Amino acid sequence: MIANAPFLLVGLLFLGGMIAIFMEKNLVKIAIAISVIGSSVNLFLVALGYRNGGTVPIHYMAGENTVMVLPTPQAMTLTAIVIALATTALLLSLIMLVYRHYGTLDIDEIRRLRG
Amino acid sequence: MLGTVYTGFGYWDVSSWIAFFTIAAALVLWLRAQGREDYKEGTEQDEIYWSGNVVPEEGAEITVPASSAYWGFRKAMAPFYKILTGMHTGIGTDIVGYYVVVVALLAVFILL
Amino acid sequence: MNWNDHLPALLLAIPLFGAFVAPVASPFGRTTRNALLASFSFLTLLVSLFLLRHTLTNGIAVYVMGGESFDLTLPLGMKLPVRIIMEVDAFSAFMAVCGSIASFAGALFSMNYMEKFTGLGRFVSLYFLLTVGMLGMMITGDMFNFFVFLEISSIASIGLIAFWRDRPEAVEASIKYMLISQVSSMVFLIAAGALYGKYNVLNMAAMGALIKPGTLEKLALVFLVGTLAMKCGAFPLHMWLPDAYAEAPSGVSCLLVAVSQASLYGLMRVCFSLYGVNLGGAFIPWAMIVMGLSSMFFGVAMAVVQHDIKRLIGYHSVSQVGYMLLGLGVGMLVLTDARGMAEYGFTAIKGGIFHIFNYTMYKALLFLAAGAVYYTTGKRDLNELGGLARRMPFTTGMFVIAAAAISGLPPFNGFVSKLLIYESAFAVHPALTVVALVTSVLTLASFVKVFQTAFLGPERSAFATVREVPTAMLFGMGVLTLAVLVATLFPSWTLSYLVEPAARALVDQAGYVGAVMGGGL
Amino acid sequence: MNPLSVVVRTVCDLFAWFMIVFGVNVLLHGYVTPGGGFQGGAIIATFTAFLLVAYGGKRVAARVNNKLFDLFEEIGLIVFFILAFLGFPITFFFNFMARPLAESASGILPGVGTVALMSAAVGLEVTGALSLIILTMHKGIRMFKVEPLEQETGHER
Repeated sequence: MIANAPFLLVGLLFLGGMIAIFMEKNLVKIAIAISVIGSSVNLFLVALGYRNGGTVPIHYMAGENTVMVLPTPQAMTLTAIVIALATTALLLSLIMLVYRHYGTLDIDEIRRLRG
Repeated sequence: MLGTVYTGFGYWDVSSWIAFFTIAAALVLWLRAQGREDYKEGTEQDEIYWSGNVVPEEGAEITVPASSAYWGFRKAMAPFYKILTGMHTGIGTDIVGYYVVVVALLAVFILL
Repeated sequence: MNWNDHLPALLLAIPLFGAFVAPVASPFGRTTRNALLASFSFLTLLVSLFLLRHTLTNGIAVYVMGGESFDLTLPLGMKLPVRIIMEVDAFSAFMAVCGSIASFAGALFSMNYMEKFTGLGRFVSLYFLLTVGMLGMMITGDMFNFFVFLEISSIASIGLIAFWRDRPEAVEASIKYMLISQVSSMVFLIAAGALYGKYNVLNMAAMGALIKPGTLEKLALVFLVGTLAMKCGAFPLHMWLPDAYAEAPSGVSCLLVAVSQASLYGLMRVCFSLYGVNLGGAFIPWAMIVMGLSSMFFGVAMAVVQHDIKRLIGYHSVSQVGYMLLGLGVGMLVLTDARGMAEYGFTAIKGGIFHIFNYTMYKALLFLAAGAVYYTTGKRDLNELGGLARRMPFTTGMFVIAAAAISGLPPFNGFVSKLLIYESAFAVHPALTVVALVTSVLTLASFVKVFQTAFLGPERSAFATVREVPTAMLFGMGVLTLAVLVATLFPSWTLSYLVEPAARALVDQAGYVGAVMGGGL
Repeated sequence: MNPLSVVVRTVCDLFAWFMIVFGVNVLLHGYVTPGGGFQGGAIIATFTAFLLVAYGGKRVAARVNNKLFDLFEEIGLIVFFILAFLGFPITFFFNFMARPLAESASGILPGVGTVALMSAAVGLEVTGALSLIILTMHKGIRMFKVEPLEQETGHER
């Protein structure tokens, strides 16, 4: 049961981020919510690769212990983090541009394109 | 090269259609070239007929704008379009909301 | 070494190198930058054509990134593949050809179209990155690598949609697309991670060999299908699409059309090659068909009432994607039924795949023609346009060809693919065909409106100085017109040499798996 | 952004350089430790953010040349691509410098090959790109002095 605790946390974080996207009106808060969702997915990937009693998956650092955690999910997580950094920077820049054009961060008022 | 496409129920042959269009176009052009015998140049037949009204000076600027095209269709379908354009609110969270709802519905139905 | 074996890597390496050198080359002036844009996209097109020829003669091409040999998929006697593997079958190569034609045409068009704006080094860089993301999605055989390319393409397209920073609408469209694409790509990553956790493998072919029907697989399938259907613009998930297509620069809209087709390719790859017979009943095919029908009808219904020319064409994208979803969904419905497959399922898949080619060509051409109108007149609102046919004869001619093709007027290529889809959908239920026919009529109606208001009518005094667009832009449109005309005049040649191998590769799950796993399933 | 107090600036003077050293350390040992190009580059780019916070935007903008970071980015990207391309007679991204562990006398280094060089290239790229992002976003804030957006010439508004 305790081994499933990370997945429970993943679910909670994901739901929290999702709820925040719909409840919040401020674009910066929505950006934070998206980052929270990204972090929950990263946690999910890392938790997937854990083996009970495993060590770092680097050959010369693992020492005598031959049980290592899976390296592939960690590589995936690193890639996902890099992508998340790029998207967060882009999202914040876009938010700055939106603020300069529209003078507001309320997502309900940024709706010139409709219909 | 201009081959026939068999669909399993019928077939589609592009060369016969092109032949048909060529013949039809030639026929139409020939008919048009015949002209009308009762046409006299310089009489009232040359004048523009504008639904019996006086032809305006700035005729070139008066056209039906695109937003008035298919007015009758839009009028007849007004309740439908009210719902459909109402869906496209243009709010960012609504767009995400449709995605989440659709994925949730698919997930519920596939597990049933 | 034989360069033919390295074509999958070259297909990604060439535009990637273009993206990397573009900021270096752009201070050397306009000519250098334009030459870079045109030459690298042309090289990409050539490589994709060679790749298509290679796959048609030699079967599925496998490429192991960084392996000791390009086809060493299972090193050291392992049971599962370890490295990132590119897997190119006839369907992938077909899609890559479609995408690189659109990329080449958009590049030619953008050379003149974008010259008045600043920051063009970054523009070229992002344009090539978008091409890399699109081509990578089309040829990769790895689940996580697919996610990476999906993200590369969405980041690059977000940057390009907001390229006109001084237009508030462009920034707004970009931020809306960003919100939904971030949420959905995270959902995609969860699905990929869950499948990895269960089967311990990320390669799509290996996963296809191992996969068993179960609850987790069904949930993962729904997540993958939802994300990819969003990216290609199926009905209730399409709201970002007209905004983004309308506000992007026209050369970019032309490429975005191809990028949405890459997502459709991913959807088909997941459903046919990854799950295949394990789809678990008729639910997903029917969901695909219903999504297709609703996108078709509601997309075109929204398009009829638009009066912004690019937004109207953007709504038509939604409706055209519906045809492909319908055709491929009908094919998916009879995937396990050999008799139905032979009778109408294979025809439906052929129609869907042929429609992908046709749609990419004529929709890209329509966007370029709309961009040409915007370039010369500075207006996109149809209420203010009129009488352009005398001023811009070539643009008008190409627009007419594209509009006739998209409306499915015989003898154009749009009619052929629509005919294949109509007849096979009729075998499932006549109502499907009725909706598709009504959609076709409404499509024609809306393009008659565009043609009549923008191009016909007396010349306006406001457009007295309007001239035909520069030659490079005409060439960009001409490439696509040529593709439309080839598919129109030689439909049986196109069907038997391009479409049918692609369709056969799509339904052949065992072949896709065997190319990586070494024959023995 | 206004400069902070003298305490912060002194601490910045003292410790900022260690961040670069630490970043380079993480970057160069990427092939044997859980670090690598991106992490090292991110640490080095923190230096730019640190300067920006401590000394204020005006002074940093006067001293720092964006072209330098552009150059970093370009060199990193092109070196990375060339290293990947050099593996081409075998495969794209093939590690052509690597030797089997048994052949080498000393430890792990020969087994690494291009991975260490690629990680250095990525580190250079990330340093340049992240610093540029930070500087550009700072330039875009203009919280108190609102300048009009630069107008593009191509389309009328």
